[in-house]
Order: sequence, then structure tokens, then C-alpha cells
Amino acid sequence: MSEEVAIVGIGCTGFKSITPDISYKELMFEAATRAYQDAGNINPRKDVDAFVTCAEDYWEGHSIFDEFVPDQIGAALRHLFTVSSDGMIGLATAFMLIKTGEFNTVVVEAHSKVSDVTTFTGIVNFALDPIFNRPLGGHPHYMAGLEMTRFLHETENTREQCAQVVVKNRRNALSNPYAAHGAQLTVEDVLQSEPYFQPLNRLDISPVADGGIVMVLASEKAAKKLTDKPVWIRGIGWNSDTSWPESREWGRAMYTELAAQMAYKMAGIRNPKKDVCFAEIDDSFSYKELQHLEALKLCSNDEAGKLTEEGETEIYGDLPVNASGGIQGIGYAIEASGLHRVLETVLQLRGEAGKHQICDAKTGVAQIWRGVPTATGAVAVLSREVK
Amino acid sequence: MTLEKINDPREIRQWPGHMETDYIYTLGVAGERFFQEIKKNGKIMGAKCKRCGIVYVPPRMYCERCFEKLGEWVNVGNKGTVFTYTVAHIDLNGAKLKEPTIYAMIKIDGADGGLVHKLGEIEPEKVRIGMRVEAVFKPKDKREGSINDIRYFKRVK
Amino acid sequence: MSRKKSEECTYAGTEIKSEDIKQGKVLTLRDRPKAKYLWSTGVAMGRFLKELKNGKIAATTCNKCGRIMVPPRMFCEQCFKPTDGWTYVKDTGTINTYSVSFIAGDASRIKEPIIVIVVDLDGASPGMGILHTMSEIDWKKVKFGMKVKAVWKPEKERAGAITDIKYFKPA
Amino acid sequence: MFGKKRVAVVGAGLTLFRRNMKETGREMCYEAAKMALDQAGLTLKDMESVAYGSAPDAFDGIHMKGENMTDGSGAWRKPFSRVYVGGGTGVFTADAGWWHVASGLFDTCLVVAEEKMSSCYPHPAYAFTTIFDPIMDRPHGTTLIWIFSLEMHRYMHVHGVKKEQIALVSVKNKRNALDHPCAQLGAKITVEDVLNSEIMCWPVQRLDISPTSDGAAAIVLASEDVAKKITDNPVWIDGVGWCIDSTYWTNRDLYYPDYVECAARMAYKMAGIKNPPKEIDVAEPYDPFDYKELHHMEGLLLCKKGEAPKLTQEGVTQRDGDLPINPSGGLLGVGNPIAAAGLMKVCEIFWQLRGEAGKRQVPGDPRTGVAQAWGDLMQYGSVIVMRR
Repeated sequence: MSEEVAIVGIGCTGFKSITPDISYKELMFEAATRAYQDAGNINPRKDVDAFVTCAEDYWEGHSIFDEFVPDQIGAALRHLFTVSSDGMIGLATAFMLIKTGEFNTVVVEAHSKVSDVTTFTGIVNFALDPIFNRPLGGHPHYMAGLEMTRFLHETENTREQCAQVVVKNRRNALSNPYAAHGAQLTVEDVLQSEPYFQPLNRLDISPVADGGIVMVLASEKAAKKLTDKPVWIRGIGWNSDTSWPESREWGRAMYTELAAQMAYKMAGIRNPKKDVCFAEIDDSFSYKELQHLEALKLCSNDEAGKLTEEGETEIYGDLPVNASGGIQGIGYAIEASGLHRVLETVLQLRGEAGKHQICDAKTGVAQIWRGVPTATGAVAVLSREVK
Repeated sequence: MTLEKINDPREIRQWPGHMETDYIYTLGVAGERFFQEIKKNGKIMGAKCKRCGIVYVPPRMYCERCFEKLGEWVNVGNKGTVFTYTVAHIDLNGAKLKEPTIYAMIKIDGADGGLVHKLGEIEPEKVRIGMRVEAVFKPKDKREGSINDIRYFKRVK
Repeated sequence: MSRKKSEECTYAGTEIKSEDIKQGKVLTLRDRPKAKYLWSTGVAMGRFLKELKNGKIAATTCNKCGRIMVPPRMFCEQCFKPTDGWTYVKDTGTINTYSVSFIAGDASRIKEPIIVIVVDLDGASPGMGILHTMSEIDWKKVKFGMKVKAVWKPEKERAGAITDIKYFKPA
Repeated sequence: MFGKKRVAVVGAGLTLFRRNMKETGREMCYEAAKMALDQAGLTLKDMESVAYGSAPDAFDGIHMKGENMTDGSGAWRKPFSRVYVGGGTGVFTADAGWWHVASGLFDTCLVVAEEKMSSCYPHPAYAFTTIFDPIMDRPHGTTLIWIFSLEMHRYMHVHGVKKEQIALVSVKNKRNALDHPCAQLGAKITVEDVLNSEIMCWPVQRLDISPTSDGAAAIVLASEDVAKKITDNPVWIDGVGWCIDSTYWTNRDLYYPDYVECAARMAYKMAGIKNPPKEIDVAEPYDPFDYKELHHMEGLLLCKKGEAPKLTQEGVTQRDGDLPINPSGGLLGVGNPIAAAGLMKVCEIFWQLRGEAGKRQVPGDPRTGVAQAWGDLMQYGSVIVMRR
């Protein structure tokens, strides 16, 4: 008999465009300290069965970054490992560990110290295929420009509606103390910002941010001892479409459609539009929020832009999307981006989201994409109710 | 939380480093054949999966869907259709380009995929999805077995 | 589909020689990443580096386990709590282990061997060592447990780096 | 729907291990994965998830290299994730495959590990110069061999181990590798050859070290229900374990790998193993350097601390000895494409327990085997226990 899995503790440093006063170790230590206290003041030296950390070497400037993780999160001479992926796939890994029945309490860590990197685009570029794509040269975000053109071509969503996503999310971020990039903008501001990869403009592309997150997951039995406000992982899914950009759909986010299918099936959700109250999803490029909303089946195809324009995805709307400010408003936090979507979903479900709290949030969806040039994403369905 | 924090901005310091060295990539079993054909013959070749019927461009040594080993090579010609495009105005370092670069995903005729490449001999405003284009190769003696042996794709007149 | 035993399998792959690459017998592409960093040194290492410039080795302390830790950190990894304060350790110590390198980082050969040591510093908790190099001794005469002392760069040349200690020499 | 499930290995595959391979990383992944599927009698369609492992991106020269290799690893439109624990990755990838199936989320998992070290120019050793702390270690020009020679020397010093004893490991493993079809460096050498080989970083000499390599390995995992339908002789994963020690490696006594012991205890507990030397019939401990085999035999509790050199001298660890160690030829003989080399060890245990190891087969009908890998800053242990 297997147990359900809950998130019983969250810790976050908040996000800033730069954190020059602390090292990445000190950043992680802060997030860990907060998470363990939130999880009923557990002692990671004794009370945690496994630790999952999420990082990629070139973001950190260290080959085998795994080496530099254990001490500051309480995992020295303990069962820690790295998943080279977004924190949400780390969450899925922790979920699987607990489901095996061999682990009761598992910690997930993800962070961004992206301000330590002085060649951000050089590193994104180094992820392109060295044979077919990289030799073309240029700024790698042209891949997103290609995708946006096709997305707008295939659907009835408009350029202006994409800009509205940015306006909404950066405004929402003003209500979120964690967010680094809150702003009052207009659709015109976005449309008139410099063209970068047309139709993508400068303000369609999320700015980056530093921050650390640690989460504590527990089995049903352990969760009840640690907290009176568990948030249950009802379903989780992750998926990778072909690694060849040339073979992708471009207009559709297949990775999210398939990850959502997996997560919804696990959660027993047949009608996401009805069963999901709100969503925290990847909006790292403006159009991505619309593309992902449709892939998540939270609206019909061609409808995401219209809903956005009509205000339905605002905090007070029928389907609040990125009430936290999303990646546009909080900042792109590399591998912590997905775990932060989860964290904001947990805050909403606990009723602790403060000024951006959504009324009566029962079930939420968190989703992430790993960014250019990947076709990998993850989806989590979270709920206040265990079943 | 650490008990001590930095309060004096003069105490803030960064330590420099890098992860830069040279890399030499082999093009692989499929890539070697593909680029030799481009280099020597100016031909774009695809690899066909007999089981799925898919013609892969860029070619693979295996079908990603069914894992058949691919042995059948098909000359797919040098023409295709713009499937999507973008006009880039900044370079890798974020500096404004003097002339914008037009990138496009070109569906190659007779193939299920295509190539991500550049468009040339056209103004950005005139590019359309569905536009017919063909590969413009470098002269044979300048070709070295790279995707840049195709200079760009241009509109079919 | 029928199952193949390991003996019946072909172990695939195409070997090429380094010369094939050099002579252009196989096609290759070259690249070099742009990957530069400026890591924030933070509270612990920031102070440590600043103290090195002054010719001192700074360490942090944990009141719970009583350890004196170097390199310093703002957390005690054994107790999982913030460290409580600072102290100095000596620039003398004992060789915990050593090796003698005849090759450089790119695997090329070097003429003068480098004596590499882990030195447990006096004044720190037992076993608290740092990596450094040793000089002013024939490498064949280095011994485990040998007492060593730091040789500092002149104050003006110090940059706030571990290399402000030029090397360790026999005490 | 869920609940802990027993997990079986039902197929294994390897590419050749060579200094330079023509195949790209993803093409090598494909070759290994295809062979593993063929051996299991399964197709890609049968695979519900993929666990991938690889060591530094700085070898292959691709940031987020896992994402570049999803297709070759059989993950087209499938759940895919990459685990990464330095040199420990290969064995750990099999551990990761285990939880995909044991969790009940998936009935099958394709496990693939790959390394293409030759892309890094002029030498893969460069990638290792960036594994160190930039403030404390890198300014000295620290290399990988520096730190391992420090560990080897400390181990020799504490137990009074002689170079001659350690060299026996290299002699044994390179000879074992002569029987391995993928091997890069199978050879008949003598202890004198090792002792007379070029000094790299004393006490480490050229023949104490495994080579750099390109290569890939794969295994197919299935839940008990599925495994029983497709094979009469599954090999079960009965225990997995992993552990990481502190980053501050100069604060630890390097003579003994506590982290390997911690990982081994985790795996043995899961597998119900109480007396490892008695219950384990064949072992593949990680041997990128010859002393590491001895170090890891001790960490795996296969003998007492300091006792491994003696057992080696007595021939206990030979293929026909009482406790065969690295019958494959190990990293010293077969080659060391980091993550692929670790998973190669799991493949070897699988073949040994099935009696399919051909010329490498250890006698006595082995029933229980263990594979182990090691990584990071002399800091990581990953362990898997398998039973017929």
C-alpha cells in the first residue's frame, strides 16, 4: 500500500537581480534554514532520508557542481544527488523516491546565482547542437522568435495578447515581495520596446534573477506529524519532445501537452478547465504563457490570448495565471524557475500568498519549460486535499 | 541564515574564473555522410526510416520514434518552404546588428524535417510563412563540411 | 522479438584515430564556449581572502561542536547551524598527505616537479587542512607528519588570494 | 496504483570503449540502448521512461548535454531525466532507473549512460581543472591526478601498503579486459611494468591510471510483472545506495571512503545483506586508479580496513578466486568513459549473474553481485546490489 506525497516545508530567499553580498553556498543555506523551520523544525542531519539538488555545470561555473552542495543544506555524509534539470523534475524525483516506500522525507533544492555568470547568452548558445545549429552563430534566443512566429501563425492569438501577458505578470509582481522585476507597463510599452527576435521584443523576454529554494516532501504518514497544512502532490508529469529543433512542431508545446496528460491522469483530472482553479506556469517569453495554457488544456486552443485580454487570467479572474508575477515579474531563475512555480502554488493553497492571494484556491497547476533550446517540461497538480 | 552579513559595500568582492577551452566535434555517422554530400556534391540528403516512412533531415543514424537503424539515403533536393522565421536584431553579446539576420526553419521538400538556417537576398518585411526557397551553396572550393557551406536560403524565382 | 544473448551481440561503434582527426580524414568542427564567471565570494570567503592579504589565516567556529574550521564557512555542516564567530589559525602545520606532480593541467609534462600537500593547520581542529604546495626541499625528502611553515609573498604583492602564501617550507 | 515494486534488469548493452569514436554522443547512446533492448527482446515502444546519466558537460562540450541526447537515449516524447554525481554517475543511473520502476510510476525504464570525452581539446583533463573550488584549489593549477595521488598516498601511509601490492590490481584488471569485446586497454603486463611506467604524480604512475574514453552503456529495467512475462532469468535490483561527503575534502581523512561505506550500508540494508563478504559472490568496485579498487573493497565492507591489498596478493580477487573483483577488466582495462564505465559495471554484474559473461564468466554460479562507483571530490559513493 503506497502513500500519498505532500509538500510539508518551503523555504525561499526571494529573488533579486543580483546578490553580490552572499555566496551561492550562503544563499542555499538561507533557503534550507527557512524550509526546515517551516517543516516543523526538522533536523536535516537526522530527519531527512534523501536530498535532491538541481543544477547544471555551466550555470555554476563548476564542472560536477554536485560536489559543492551538501554542506550548506545539511547533507554532508547523507544521501544527496543531483538531477541535471529544472527543480520541478527534481520534485518529480523526490516524489518517486517516496513512492518506493523506502523514503519518508526527501528534500529538493534548486537555486539561481545567475548573476555570477557574466556570459549568460554564451552559455545558452553552448546548449545548441554543436553540429547543426551552433555554427550558424548569433544570439540563441532566435529559436524562441522562430517559435513565436509559428505559434501566432497557427493560432488566433495575437501579438498584442502576448504583450498583455507581460503587462499582467509584471504588475502582479508588484504585489509579491519575492519578485525582482515588478513594473507598471502598458501593452504599448511592450510593443514599442526594441525588436530583438521579431516578433519578440526586449520586454517580451524575461529578465534574470538570483534566488534559492528548498522544499521538504514527506509521505502521508510523516506529513501528518510535521505539519497541519500539507499540500499534496496529486499528479506529476514530465516529458521531452525530440531534441532536434528541426523535427519539432514549433507552434505547439508537445512536451507540456504530454507532461500534463501524465499529471492529470495521475491526479484523476478529466476536465482541467473545471478542476483546476489557478496556474503558475512558464512565461519566460511572453507567448509561452499562452502556448502553455493551451497545452495544459486550461482553455481551448486559440482561446488563451482572448482570456488574457478579457482579464480572466488576472488575480481576480476565473482562471488566475501567474498571480505571483510569473517568470516575467519574478525573474528567470534558471533551474529554480520551476521549483518557484511550485512554491508559489503552495503559498496559494496554504492561503499565505498575501497581497496576491487568490480566493478559494483548492487545486493548482504548476508548469515549467527548460528554456532554449530544449523541448523538456514538467507539470505538477497540487491540492489542499489529499484525494 | 548566516549570523553575520556584509553591511559595508567595500567588503563585497567577486572572484573571476572561466570554463573555456577548445572543442573538436566529430560530426557522427549520419552527420559525416550528410556534410560530405554537401561539401562534395552540393546535395541535401535525408535518411529514411523504412518502418515509419519518415525521411529525416537532418539525417540520423536511427529513427527516434522506433529505433530502426537507418540505411536508406534519399536526395531530397535543395528546395523547401519557410515554415517559420524570425528577424534577429542583436548579436550574441546583445549588441545591435547593423543588418538584421533572418533565421528560418525551412521544411525541405520530400523530407519530414528541414533545416534551421538563414534567409538571404530578401528584405525582412517580405518574408512569409509558406514562401518557396532554395539553398545557396558556397563555391565548392570554399566548402568545408559545415552547415555554413549553405550560405543561406533564397526565394525561388 | 526474440532475445539476444550477450555473446551474440555486436558491440557497436566506429573507432577513429587521433591522426584521422588531425589529417582531416573525418570531418570535424571546432568551437570554444563563452563561459566566464565572477563568483560572489560572500561573507565567509570574502573575509578569508581579506585576512590573507594581511598575512593571516581566518577560521570560523561552531559553539555546538566546538570545531575551528578552515576554509571558513558561515554554517557548521555537522551541526547544521550558523557558525558563531571568527578566530585565526597559525600559518604552520603538519603534512597530512602529499604527492609530487610531473604533469600540468593539460596533461603536458613539466620539468620541475610540484610538491602538492594537504597541510593540517596548527590552531584549527584536528584534520582541518588546506591544499597547497611545498618548496625549499628535495621532493624525495618530504615525509608524512612533517612540520611546515607558510612562506608569504611580500605584503605589497598580496592580492587577497590563497596564493598570497607562495608555498610551505619545512619548519 | 502505486506501491514498492520489485525491479528487474532484463537487458544490457555496450558500445566499444575507445579513445576517439566517430559517433556523436547521441549516436553512441542509441547503439548501447538498441543492444540492451535487443537483448531484452523489447522495442522502444515498450519503454515508458528514460533515466540518463553523464558526467561533466565540459567533456562533450554541450551545455545541458542530457537535453541534446534525449532522442538517442530513446526518450522521444517520454519522461526523461538526467542524474549526475560526478564519477559516481554510471552506477547511480541504474539506481535512478530503479526508483522510476520501484515507485510504481512506470513499468519499464531505459537506463542510458554516455561520455564523449574526446571532444575536449587538447585533452579531456582540462574538464577536470574546473571541478575544483575556484578560490581554494584552482589557483594552484590543481589537476585531478594531484588529488587522487594525495588520497592514494594517504591510504598507503596509514596501512603501510606497498606500490607492488597496488600494481597487482592493474595487472589483474588489464588481463581480465583481454576477454572483454569492448575493451580499450586489455593487456598482459607485469608488476614491474607498472612500477617502471612514467611517474605522473608520485605515487601515481602511468599504468596505475585508466585511460580517457568515448563510449555508452545501457540497461533495460522492468517491473516484476513485466519481467516475468519476457524472461525466465531476470536479475533483480535488490538494493540501491548513495552518499555524498562534505565538499571540504581537505578536512577529511582520505585513507578511508566513509561515503562508500554509507552508500553500501544503505544498499545492503535494502537488500537484507548482513555479511557482505559471505553473501556477495562477485563485485565490480570502481577502479579508475588501481588503488581505488582496494579502497572501495574496504568501503564496500568486502574486507576489513587495510586488508584489500593482502587479499589481492593472495589471489582472492582473481576471476577464479573466492571473491572475484572486476572480472570485466574494470576501468583500468575496459576503459573509462566516466558514466558509461560505471554502468558497464552494472552490465557486467547482470551478465555474470545470468551466466552469460562468456570468457569472463566467474565460476561457481554466482547469485549475488554488487557494483559501485565513486565521484566528485573523493566524496561520492553509489552502489547497487543485484541478485539472480
